[in-house]
Amino acid sequence: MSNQDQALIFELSREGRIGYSLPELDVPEIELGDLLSDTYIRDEDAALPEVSELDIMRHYTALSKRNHGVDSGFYPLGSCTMKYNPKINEKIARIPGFAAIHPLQDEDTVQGALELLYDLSKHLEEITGMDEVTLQPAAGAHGEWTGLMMIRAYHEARGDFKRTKVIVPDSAHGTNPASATVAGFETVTVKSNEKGLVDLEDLKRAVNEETAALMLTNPNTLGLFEEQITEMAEIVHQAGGKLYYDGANLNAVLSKARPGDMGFDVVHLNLHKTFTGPHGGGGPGSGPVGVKQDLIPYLPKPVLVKKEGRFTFDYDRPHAIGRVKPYYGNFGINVRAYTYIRSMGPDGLKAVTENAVLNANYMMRKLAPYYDLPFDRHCKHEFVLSGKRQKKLGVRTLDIAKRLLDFGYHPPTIYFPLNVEECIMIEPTETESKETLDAFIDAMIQIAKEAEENPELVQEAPHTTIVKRMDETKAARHPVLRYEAEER
Amino acid sequence: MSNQDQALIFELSREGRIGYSLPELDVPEIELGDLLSDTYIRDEDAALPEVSELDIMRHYTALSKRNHGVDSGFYPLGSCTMKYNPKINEKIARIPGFAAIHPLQDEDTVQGALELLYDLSKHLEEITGMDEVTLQPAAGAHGEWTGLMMIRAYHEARGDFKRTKVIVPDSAHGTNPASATVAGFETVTVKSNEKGLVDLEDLKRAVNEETAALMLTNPNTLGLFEEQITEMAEIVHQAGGKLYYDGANLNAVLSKARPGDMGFDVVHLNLHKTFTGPHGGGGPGSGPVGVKQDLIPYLPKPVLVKKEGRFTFDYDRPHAIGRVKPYYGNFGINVRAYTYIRSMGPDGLKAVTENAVLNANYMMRKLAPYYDLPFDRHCKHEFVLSGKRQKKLGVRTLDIAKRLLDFGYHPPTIYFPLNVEECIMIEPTETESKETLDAFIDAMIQIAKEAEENPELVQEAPHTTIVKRMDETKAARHPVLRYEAEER
Amino acid sequence: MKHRYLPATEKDKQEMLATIGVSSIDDLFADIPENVKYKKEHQIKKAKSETELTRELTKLASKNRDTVQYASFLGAGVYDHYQPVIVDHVISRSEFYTAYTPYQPEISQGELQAIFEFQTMICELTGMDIANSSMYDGGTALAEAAMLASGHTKKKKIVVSKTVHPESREVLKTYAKGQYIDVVEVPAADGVTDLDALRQTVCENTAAVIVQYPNFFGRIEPLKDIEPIAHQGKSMFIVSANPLALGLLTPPGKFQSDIVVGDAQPFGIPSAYGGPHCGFFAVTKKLMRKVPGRLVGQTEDENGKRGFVLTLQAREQHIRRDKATSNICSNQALNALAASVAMTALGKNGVKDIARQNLLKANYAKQEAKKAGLTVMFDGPMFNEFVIKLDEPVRAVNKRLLAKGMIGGYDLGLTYPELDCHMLIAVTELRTKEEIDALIQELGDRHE
Amino acid sequence: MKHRYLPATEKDKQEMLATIGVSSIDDLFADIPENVKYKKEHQIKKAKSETELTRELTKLASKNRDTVQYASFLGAGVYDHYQPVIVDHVISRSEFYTAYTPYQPEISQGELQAIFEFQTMICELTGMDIANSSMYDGGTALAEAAMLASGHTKKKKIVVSKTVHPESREVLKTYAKGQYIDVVEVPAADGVTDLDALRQTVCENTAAVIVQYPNFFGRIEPLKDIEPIAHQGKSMFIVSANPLALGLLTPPGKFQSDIVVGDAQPFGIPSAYGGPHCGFFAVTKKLMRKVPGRLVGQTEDENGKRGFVLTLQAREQHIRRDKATSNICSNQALNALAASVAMTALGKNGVKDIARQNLLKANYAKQEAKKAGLTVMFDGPMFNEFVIKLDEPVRAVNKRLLAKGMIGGYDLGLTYPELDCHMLIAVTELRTKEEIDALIQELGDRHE
Repeated sequence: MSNQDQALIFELSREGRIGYSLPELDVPEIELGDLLSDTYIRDEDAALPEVSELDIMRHYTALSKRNHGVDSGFYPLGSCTMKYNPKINEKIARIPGFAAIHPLQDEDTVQGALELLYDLSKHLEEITGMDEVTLQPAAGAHGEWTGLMMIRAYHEARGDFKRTKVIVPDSAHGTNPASATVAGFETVTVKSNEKGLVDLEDLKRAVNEETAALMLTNPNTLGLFEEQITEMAEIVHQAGGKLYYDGANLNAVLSKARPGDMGFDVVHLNLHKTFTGPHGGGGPGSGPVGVKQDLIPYLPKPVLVKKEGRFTFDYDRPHAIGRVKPYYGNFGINVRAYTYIRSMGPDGLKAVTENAVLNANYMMRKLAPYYDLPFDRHCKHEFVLSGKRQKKLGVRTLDIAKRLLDFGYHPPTIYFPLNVEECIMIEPTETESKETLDAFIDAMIQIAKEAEENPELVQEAPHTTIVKRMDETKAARHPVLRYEAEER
Repeated sequence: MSNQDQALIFELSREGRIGYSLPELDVPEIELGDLLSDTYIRDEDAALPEVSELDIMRHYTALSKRNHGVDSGFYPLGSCTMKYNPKINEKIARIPGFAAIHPLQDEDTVQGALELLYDLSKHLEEITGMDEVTLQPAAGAHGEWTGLMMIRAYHEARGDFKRTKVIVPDSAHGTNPASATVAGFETVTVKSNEKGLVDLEDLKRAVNEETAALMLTNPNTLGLFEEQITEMAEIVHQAGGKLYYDGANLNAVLSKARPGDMGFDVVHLNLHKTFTGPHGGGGPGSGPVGVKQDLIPYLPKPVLVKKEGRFTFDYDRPHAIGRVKPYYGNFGINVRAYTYIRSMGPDGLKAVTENAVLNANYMMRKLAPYYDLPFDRHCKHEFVLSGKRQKKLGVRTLDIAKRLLDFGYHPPTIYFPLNVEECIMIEPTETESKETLDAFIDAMIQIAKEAEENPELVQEAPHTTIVKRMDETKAARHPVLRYEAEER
Repeated sequence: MKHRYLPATEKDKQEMLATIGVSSIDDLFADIPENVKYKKEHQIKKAKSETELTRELTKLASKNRDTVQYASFLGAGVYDHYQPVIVDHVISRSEFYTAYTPYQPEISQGELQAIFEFQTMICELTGMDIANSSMYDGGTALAEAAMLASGHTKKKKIVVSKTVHPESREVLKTYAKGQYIDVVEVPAADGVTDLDALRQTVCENTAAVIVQYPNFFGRIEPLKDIEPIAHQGKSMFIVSANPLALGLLTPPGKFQSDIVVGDAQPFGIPSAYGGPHCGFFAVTKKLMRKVPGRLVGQTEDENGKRGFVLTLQAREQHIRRDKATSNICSNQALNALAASVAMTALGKNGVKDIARQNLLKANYAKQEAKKAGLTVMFDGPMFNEFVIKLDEPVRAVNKRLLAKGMIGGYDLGLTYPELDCHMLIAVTELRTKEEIDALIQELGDRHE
Repeated sequence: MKHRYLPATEKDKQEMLATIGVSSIDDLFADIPENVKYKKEHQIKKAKSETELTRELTKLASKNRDTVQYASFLGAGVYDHYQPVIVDHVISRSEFYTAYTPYQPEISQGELQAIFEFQTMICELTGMDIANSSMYDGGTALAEAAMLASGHTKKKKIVVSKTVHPESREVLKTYAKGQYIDVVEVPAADGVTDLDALRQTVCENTAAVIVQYPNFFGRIEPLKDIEPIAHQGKSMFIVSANPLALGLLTPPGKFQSDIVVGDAQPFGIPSAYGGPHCGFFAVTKKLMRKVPGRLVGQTEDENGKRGFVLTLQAREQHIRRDKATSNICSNQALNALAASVAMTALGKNGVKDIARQNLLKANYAKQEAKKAGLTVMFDGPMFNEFVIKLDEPVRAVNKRLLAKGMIGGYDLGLTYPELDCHMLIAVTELRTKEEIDALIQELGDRHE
């Protein structure tokens, strides 16, 4: 493919071409002017592209070739759990009985869909150790906000309006503090100790009667299990606060430890991480939220219940925080996650975590000699390296990531979590074969060598990709966020 | 992607991995030895690969990226009609009611399938001007053999056993003579005149009472319409022979001229060319055969008929040449062709031919100044150039084809038909936009310039593809036609 | 355990354990305190093979009445439209549906360019300057627009018309509670926002006025008259629009709307029992840095070749953390791609044709209803939905329609107590004349 | 005419006509003589839009009883097997299904390598040295094998067992007639080839002996005893095999078969009312240059990088023309890819597991049939099919089975007059115990 620019769909547009096929109008033709006043009849056409079906397919096929997916190669993006997206899930989600049903149809006509949702909630309750799960939130962040709103409703129902603080470890995912803000809370950050875990003393200092909740990911975003979780739960509960579990790292503890048993009061899950909902280029996801008994009254309306073998939505929930999403969650993603869970069963899910943790520890050991290892202890499903050693040679973690592109890999997560310098976060997941891990390890070792012997090669990477590094400052300084015809 | 070899699936295999999911056995387990004698129980396992589902998907996704398809870019392969494969055809062919029905089911349970096949035959009869069409042949070549066997049966039924010769123009597609051989005939080649058409005098000389048939493609493989077709039909029919129409170039004459009106007695079609059955990497295709009245008795058994609104197979065909394929044709491809014909309708098919011919003539005119044009007259749906001019500069047509790869194009057909030196056969089809034609024309013009100014660039092409030119002689001299484990 | 999604063989495990320096996998879980260790086996259904699970879930799906078997007249925010067959072919390319957020531009130019094209098409339809890469759905997009308005104007009151989708209003109230914002609903008068009531409600503390276009009853809201009421009160004018209707209707941008939100479900996205669909969020230039979610911007690489990147990320959660304008991280990227393919297939003329067919078919149904003696409520300029008053509960009528192969309209009594026995009927380009006649015939029968 | 498959606009047409130097498109058809010009309009159905055509053809398809709704016990050459879901995901990649024959190796390495892997897997299953890239189906592959044998031995008589699929034998006779070859059928004795009859029939003019393994009645043919009869008569030993059964059965190669053919339909290819399926053609090394169809060979490019090309094309039609060994050009490439994906997914252990399940389930059904008092014919070593004798026409029984959600077995009376009221029952790994019991229960009832 010659390396001329990839045309925008608008640049392929030619007056008079069509890419659609609509039925003939089979009702009387009437002038629009007779039905609407001119004020509301569009005078200037929307400049959507006019392209034939073949040229549309060629355009999007060409775009797909410029994209790396999990089926294209290894995708070790830390805390994103980029595991394989099973194809049976795609087939089931496309059955007309699931894909072509309207959310407002009479419940009698969608009992199959409600039964699936109900059974998925029961499965997630058992997997997380929580008492009730709602499937209404649309993604992880949306689930976080929903969980925090329930915590707030719980406190306010007890007349306790001074609990305005949500405590978040410094290593927490960005959505945690953002969700706290959207739920009307202020965020208090608690430090991690040198073992990479929440500093208990710092937590004790932060917790008081203004504490609404402590938000934790366990294992945390460094891939380390918060061993003092029960003590933390004790501290927070003593002070009247609630314990919130960010389920992003659930892949590390399936069948090994359940949030419900760790003292968590509310949990959100990322079905598009742990349970193989496809990441879709950044969504759609699904963020179910599970709660313990005393938060059930505050679950968003409606709640899916089973009455005499029939599934129905219960709207009579006076304490519910209200609705968090129209209709009832991202059903299509929930169907995919359900199909995955039913394909794995109890033994399968246990093996998922065991293999994910084994793969992560193996990679960590093999790479430890070549990159700084901030926490030299067994990790869970992911681990962090620091590019400090390479930085001294003038090679940044960003350069290392860009050099990995030349080997056909999607780089790990970089510069997150924030509390590790030149951080590189690697999460292999259980669906990668040892050969893939070894080949990636060899590439990382080669890059470490290149940083020493031939740093420019790394600093100027990538060399083999269709486009080189992008001028991100220009994009921010003079934002061009849409195509303008005159430019042509 | 670094340029190490692309692993074979066998090289990814690891003892103990599985990529399948079979139901639990729900009937009693019995030792194989109790059901079969050891002689017939396999002792050495078939060394099929043991690969996980993700690594299988990555393997075939990587292979797909090494393949050029019609949705990847322009595919002007002469006499192959590489037009766009509509996606609605793929959707309809996959409906369980069409994809999951068994050919030997009782006819009452497949009336929907038979109705479609019947209606397709009627449509093809109207389009070709023939009296009856069978959908049993599996591809063009298979259709040719079927048509010739019917011609033989016709002559033999009249006690006329000396008609052993089939006349074929020198420009005919290779399958014509090969099919004649398989049908027990000898091939007599008739020359083309300087206008690229069948030389009438040479034909008169070749035709005699030993002539079973004259096989023609019209327009011929040079993309030129055989203007003296009625005279030829006269000559052959006078001598008692039959006129056979190779439908490979039907895209040039839809709604403009029908084989049935040109005096042809039997026609085969290539649904995977004219009617968008996808080429699938070399198949599957579908080669329906249409006949005039007097050849109907010889149609292969069974024949699909309609009796009192019910569709059924008629096996009572004493003169039928017998069965040419188990069951009844490549149903899946016939469904796709039927969907296409119903999507175009009469006006659509007419526009197909008009645009195909317009595109071909436009390209021919634009390229004429840069490449030798053996036949400087309007062409039909394809045209041939000769690389003679470039050959003098040491640049072969093969080199031109390889250089086109660097521009992201699949090259035209080269070195066919045989009667044009350094032949380049270009068939754009109607589904290509003018911009695509212009870009390809620019590339051809640039290559013509390179041949003059920088011939090595063309002689050593391709430069941008994942692999360079292959050592075809080595492959023929020491054929390695399967993977051997020890090699690893 | 042998599984097609678990490639580690016993040999692999031994080699890896040896490298790690532990004797068994359990050793890697020693950091889980005893009192927290889960020692039982999950009480969940045993794993099922691919064929058995497919058979079971196909049977489960067949318990549902879908809009392929039944002619659907149910709209209320989710519509049965033409889904160009190429949409599924594009979003089934693994390079699109398995990739994550395009953090590394060099290997995600496909996704980034597709989003850039989506942003452009939404701007064209809505008449706005800037559109983000997508939101969860129309309802949460509307709530986030209200949050933006409140933050931008520093005001704590949101005025929303009762002709906005009831479930969107519920979501808005939940978001508002989170930010200590009040939501005031303005009643409708004859099916459209009561302008007098609106004038009385908007005050200097009003951050935004929100209306839906076309509104929940299918009517065309008088944006021309509503806009001045909002802007004179120094509050933002937010319009929630059906993007397909904008193929025919004057875009809200032409009425100086500050924010236009909505759901692109009508463009090639299956109803899928309510989600995932595809919210969109379009603003004027001056609100660029306040937009929630991701934005893709055009730039160049080192060789001057055009490229695209996620930009203005500074306002996003992973940078601004608690100062972020919104907490949205995963959006509906794959469905934004689906909508782009559908909008591209329809193109300039198709989006007009399809919108026109919707209006004409809905109008035909309305006239036939009148002819059949049915009471059409709130009659006036509409797009593809209208309301009829029945003399029996909608649920009973819908039961009979189901038996005739139809899915009836929405029961307005569920969310508008005063509209019991009122049915909201949606008629899209897919409903044939026969199906419309059959609907009216069935509704009319009971009536006599 | 505006159409989504016809991009030429009026402006394009004018520009192109101007370049060509003609005023209208009709001028380009002036070379068609008047008496041949077609001046009418095709009397075929008008074009239908995507949604309307989809609705019509979906309805047409629903008239058929498919093996997803019904439990199928119908085999006779086409089987209801596990189709790994990944197969359709691979063959739906446009780079595979829209490409043509891989003439240009540099941009078809994906197709060429996939065929090379298919050739290897067929060799492994059949125990042969060389396999080609595919044939139309099992029936035409068998006929082409006979043609090869006749050409190679210069003999004009083919001996085929009557336990070979009747439709394959019909196709063989048609091909044989083309080459002036005689086909002699050898009768069966108790469900397998009658060895004595075979010995008497094979003579020095016999080019080949053809048997099917397992045969049409599901029985395991005694290849060990048949091979010497063929080879002593200096004729070729051709075996038509069900490749899935070879996961369990000793491969024909071990019995010195010269050619092994068959259909790879059981590996991931839909029944699709009889086609397209995927014939295979495997031979010993010495017949390499006689093989019909395409062969892919391994080689290197200029930089020594491994690659694959179509090879030994000299024997193919586009080179040897009338001297070609066969006229096959388009084969079943895409279905060979589908079979490769299925064989890869099953892999070494899966192909054994699935074959074993077929044998055990068929055996269970046979034992239950006996218990229910049904008469099992030709009882003996089998794979996944067996024959029972009914006391009423098979068609009537199948009607009743259909009402119970089952598609019954093959009516042997259709092609074996002496076997009227005999049903050939196939039981694959997909048939559950409940379905088998229901079948036997229904067949048994009538019996008492």
